[in-house]
Amino acid sequence: MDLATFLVQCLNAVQYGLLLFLVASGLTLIFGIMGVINLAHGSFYMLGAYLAFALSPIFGDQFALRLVAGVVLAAAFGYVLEWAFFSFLYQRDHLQQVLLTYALILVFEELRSLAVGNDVHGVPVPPWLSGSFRLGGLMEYPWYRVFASVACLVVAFALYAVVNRTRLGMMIRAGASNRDMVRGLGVDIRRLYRIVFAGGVALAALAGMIAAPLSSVYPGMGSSVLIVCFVVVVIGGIGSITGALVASLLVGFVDTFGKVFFAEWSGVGVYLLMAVVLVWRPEGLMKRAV
Amino acid sequence: MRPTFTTLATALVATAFAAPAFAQSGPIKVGLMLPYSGTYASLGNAIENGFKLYVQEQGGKLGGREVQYFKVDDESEPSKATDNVNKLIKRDGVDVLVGTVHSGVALAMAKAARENNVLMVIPNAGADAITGALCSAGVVRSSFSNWQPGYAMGIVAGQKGVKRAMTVTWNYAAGTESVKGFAEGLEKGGGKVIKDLNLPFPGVEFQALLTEIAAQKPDAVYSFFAGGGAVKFVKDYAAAGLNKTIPLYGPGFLTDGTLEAQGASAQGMLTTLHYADDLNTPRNNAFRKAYAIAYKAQPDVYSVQGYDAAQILAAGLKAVDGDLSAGKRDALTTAMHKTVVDSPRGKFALSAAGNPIQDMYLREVKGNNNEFRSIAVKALADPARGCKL
Amino acid sequence: MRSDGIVTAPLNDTRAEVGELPDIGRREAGGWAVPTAAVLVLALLPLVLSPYAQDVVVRIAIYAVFALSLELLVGATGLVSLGHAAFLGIGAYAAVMGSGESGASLFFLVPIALAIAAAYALCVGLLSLRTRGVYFIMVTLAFAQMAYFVFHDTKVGGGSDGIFLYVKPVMQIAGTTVLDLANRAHFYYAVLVVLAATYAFIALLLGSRFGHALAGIRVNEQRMRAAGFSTTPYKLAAFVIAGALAGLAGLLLAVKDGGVNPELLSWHTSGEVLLMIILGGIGSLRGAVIGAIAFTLLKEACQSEALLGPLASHWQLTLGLVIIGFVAALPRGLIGLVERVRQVGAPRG
Amino acid sequence: MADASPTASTAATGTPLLSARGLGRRFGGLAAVDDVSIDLAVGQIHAVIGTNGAGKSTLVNMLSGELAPSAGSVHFAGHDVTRWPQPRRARAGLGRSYQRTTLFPEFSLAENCRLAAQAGAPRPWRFWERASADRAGLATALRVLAEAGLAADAERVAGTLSHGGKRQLEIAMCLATAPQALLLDEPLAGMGAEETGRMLALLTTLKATHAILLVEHDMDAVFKVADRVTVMVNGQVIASDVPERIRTDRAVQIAYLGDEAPTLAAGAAALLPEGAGPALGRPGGRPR
Repeated sequence: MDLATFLVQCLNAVQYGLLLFLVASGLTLIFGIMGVINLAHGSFYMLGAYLAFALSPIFGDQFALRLVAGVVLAAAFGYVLEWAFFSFLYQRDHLQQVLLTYALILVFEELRSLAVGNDVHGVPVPPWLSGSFRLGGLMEYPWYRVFASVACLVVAFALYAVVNRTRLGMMIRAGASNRDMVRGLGVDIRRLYRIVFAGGVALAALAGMIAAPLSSVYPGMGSSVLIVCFVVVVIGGIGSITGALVASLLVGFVDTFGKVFFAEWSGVGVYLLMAVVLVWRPEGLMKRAV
Repeated sequence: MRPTFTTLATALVATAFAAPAFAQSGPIKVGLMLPYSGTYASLGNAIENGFKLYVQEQGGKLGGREVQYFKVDDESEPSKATDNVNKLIKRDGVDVLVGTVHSGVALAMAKAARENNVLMVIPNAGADAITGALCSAGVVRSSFSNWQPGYAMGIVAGQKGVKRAMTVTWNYAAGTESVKGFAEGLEKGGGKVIKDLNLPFPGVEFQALLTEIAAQKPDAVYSFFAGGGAVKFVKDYAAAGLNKTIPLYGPGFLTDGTLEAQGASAQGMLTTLHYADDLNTPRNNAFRKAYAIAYKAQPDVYSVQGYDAAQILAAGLKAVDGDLSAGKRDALTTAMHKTVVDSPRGKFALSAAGNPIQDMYLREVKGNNNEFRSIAVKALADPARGCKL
Repeated sequence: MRSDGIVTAPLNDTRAEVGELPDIGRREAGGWAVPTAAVLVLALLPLVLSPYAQDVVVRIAIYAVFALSLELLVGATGLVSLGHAAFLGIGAYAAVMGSGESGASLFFLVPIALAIAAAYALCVGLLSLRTRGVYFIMVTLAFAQMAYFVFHDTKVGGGSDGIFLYVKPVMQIAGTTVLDLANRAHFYYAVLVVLAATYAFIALLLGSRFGHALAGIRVNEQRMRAAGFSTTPYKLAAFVIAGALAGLAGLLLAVKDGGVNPELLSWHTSGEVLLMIILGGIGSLRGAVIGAIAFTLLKEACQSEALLGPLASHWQLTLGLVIIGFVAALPRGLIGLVERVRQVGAPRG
Repeated sequence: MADASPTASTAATGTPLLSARGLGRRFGGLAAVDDVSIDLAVGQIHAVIGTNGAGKSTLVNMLSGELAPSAGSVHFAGHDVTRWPQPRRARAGLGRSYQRTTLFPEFSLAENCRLAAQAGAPRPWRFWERASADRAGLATALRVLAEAGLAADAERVAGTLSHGGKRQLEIAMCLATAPQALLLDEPLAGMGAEETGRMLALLTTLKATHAILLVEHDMDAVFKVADRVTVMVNGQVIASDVPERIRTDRAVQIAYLGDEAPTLAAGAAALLPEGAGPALGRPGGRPR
């Protein structure tokens, strides 16, 4: 392929990678800090998308407001869910966590189908982002995709700042590396967990809301994202935000160019990538040596 | 304690599924194996409604016998298909199978139907093999073969002077079969497919493929997607500005039941299908009226397929006065194959392999409707490759 | 792994004489009596059961083999795998592709299915055992997903529609057919034998030094290393054996369904088999079997309109809630319940 | 001073069985253990004492092979075992017990020991043989249980033992692997007086045939049985000598009590609650 095409493909890879990062970062935090494996995380992505769909008529063109409202709702939902459900999982072993969250997926999917049915729905792009610009001689690139990438980047940096600059972030990092130590520091661990979980849900939901206008909303949109996110977390290293970012981008590139060059085998690419990383660094790319 | 549990459980199984005795008199047992949960649930309901509508029009009787329904949710889950179909065949002892939407499931059903010598009418699943290599006298289809709409669109593209085309679809049978049909039709018109693009099902990350299309600059693109994929692909295609320079063609499923979600990005798209909602024939209008009254909802192509499934079955049963005994079997199946179905989509006959020989319509998206434009191919028959019938 | 605690087997009473020590391998009270009785009952069932009921029994029996193979991994070794369906599917594909258009002998198919499933298990094991806990779960899931895509996307296994098994395998000795799986009775008893053999094999395995080493690793791998066990080879061996047995179950499933489909490898299958063993009760072979029965019946119940009316079409909701309630209330599964009942009934010193 | 002079000990009792040179281990920025050299010889109990976080357990973990040292080397029975993984060292005769009791609670005492003994001759492929038929293993198990004074309880399920009993079983399991050297991490933690007595008696009998490293907080006990004492503070050795001279060593007293110290033994014992474990590198607690 010529250079221009190559560059555009890179752009696509980055854009996909960043979106993945938004979902995976929440997942990796929840893993890293609570040590809970949450299969239902994909459902939060779906929740976000459907929130965007449900809220768009209410807020109309107030896109920013819609996002904020969605994030707040999702965070609240996450906070409650942690209190009502996940807080009982910490003492359980991984096996039971897997089964309980697996059951949660079934429940969420059915609730979704009861609430909004099984049809596909589109979500409008805000007018001020609806245009697109010419990209070389090739094609037009919608402004909204640019926005999506930028938004993801902003969130990524914000997240990075929170984790590395604030007291909460300090506790999070400590929690990710050594849970006992945090307890030692006299931190209210339950509250920390609740906040982190709510944050994780909010992140996934935000990703869903940003993606909704691009992907539209449809049944089962969560679980396809989930497994790729697992791969991202494994590659990046549990609990590491930076790792999640790097891994997401890697996956983005492998997926994008896989589709172009080995159409038939493209589905396998990301998993091969994971295998390679496992051979090379079983703890993931960015796992701190503890 | 434990042994009693084990035996109790097995006993439970035993009693729960003891098969009822087969009956020649009494109602005809129709097994509806359709998706009632998950992504295809709405299709399943449409098909069931269509089927029942026709039976009601016949006074609730087929071949002079009452109809008794048995329902199983096939979950669109091929790996469970054999178990699910056996519930109908072996547990409920149905005389006729009606189903389903998902091709993989339908293939397993057809196999079971053949092995247990049960009649089967397929109201949607388009897998070519069902009326091809795996065809059998007792299995007929009221819908289409994946090949048909693709081929028709290929012909249309050829007429429009398309020389270099590309195809995009998911890595799954329905997609690849549809794409093959298109390529075949296009070559008739002197064009050819320069590249097939595909991605894992049910992935929806299309940007890479769109970029590839933009780079190759074909005269046209043919794509097969359904549900969420269809919506997203059409939107992304338009968002990438490709629809301005490179027309996007596809089978009707690309724009059926998805227009509300696709919105502006689908306007003016051309698709081929064996049905169009606004088909202005007395038969279609009557059907739509009756359906709307019966179910307070607008029918779609799936309701039509369900409706016609009942018609084909009725024709067969009529010929033998509802006598399903082995002796009358041949007469029954022959009648089903010979019947000319007066369908809302227009009259059609069945091929030897049991697939409709039907007109393929060219439709154009206007607003939220697929408007009938012209007949793309008249009385198109599936090649039924590999069928011995 | 945080597998400590869940998998505590019932404490054996100390009636044994010195030298005949309490044997954690034989974790089931009553030893072989109960399984043998169950097998006899199953062997007699065809006399009373309708053909459909027989099929259901066969189906459950095959799932039981599958569940037993996973129990060896999760219950006995403490390795929670969320990708076990891959081996089931690979075994099934191996069987179908091996028998081709004209069918093949079981003498050929069984080894093939076992070997290929084991081979993939070896590869996955080598990689995934470099990780532990949450990682291990995710990695096994991911590799199962990879196998899924290979069969679903590529021409390797007939794509998304899968492949049919045109001729069911037979077993011929000196020209005479001794076993023809196309015959319902033959197949029924073949499956029964496989189930019994698998159960016996795993029970034997757990009673052996190898099994005790696995138990030690499950309870406290650190201590085992300190004692001088190189634990990874043990875990790998368990992983491969479990994979091979799952492959055997896959072969039976392919024969039963007369074909294979990539959905067999989907992660929902992996989830369901995990459900089976925890429903029945982790850390007990019987639990795995009971779990297979219970799960199949539970799903039937959730889907039956007769029981739940309109809710039946939303059976996943019911199933999900039931699972949550169950895991929350009975972490040790039905076996645990049985034990509790027994202990209440006859408290032991 | 900071350099422990091994020659003193080697002179006393033949060549060292286990000798570490310049061991160091850093966690991130912090040096848990820094340039520690230590020797163990048969016939000698070498005690390591020190405040919490002095790096005692980290040291044991490096000697047993659970933790790879960032610097230094470990030699055991004439081999350089620095790169050997723990299981290999264990099979070579380097046994250890854990500060936090790590048994197989659901097994019988005998099975606990038999399993440990099995490591020597695993023969895992013979899956048709019941483990309970492992006569050799059982014999070893019963022998070591007797040595540890648990013979009567061979049938009992480990989980039901008293705390002291569990600590004894720990030692028994160590012995079952037929070790030449024993690394004991606070075997007395949380024991009653009379249990402690029994344990000390056991240790003194064992030392005739084993080289023993004893990490302990109970000063009275240490000074009762140790032939040599090494004192660690902040990951470094500040003194290593025979007990009498350690008692009176200024640096040690300052390290423990600040100035104006009476005699260390009583003071330190009072100051350091029994079973108070070092904060660093909890062995047995597996990272997640």
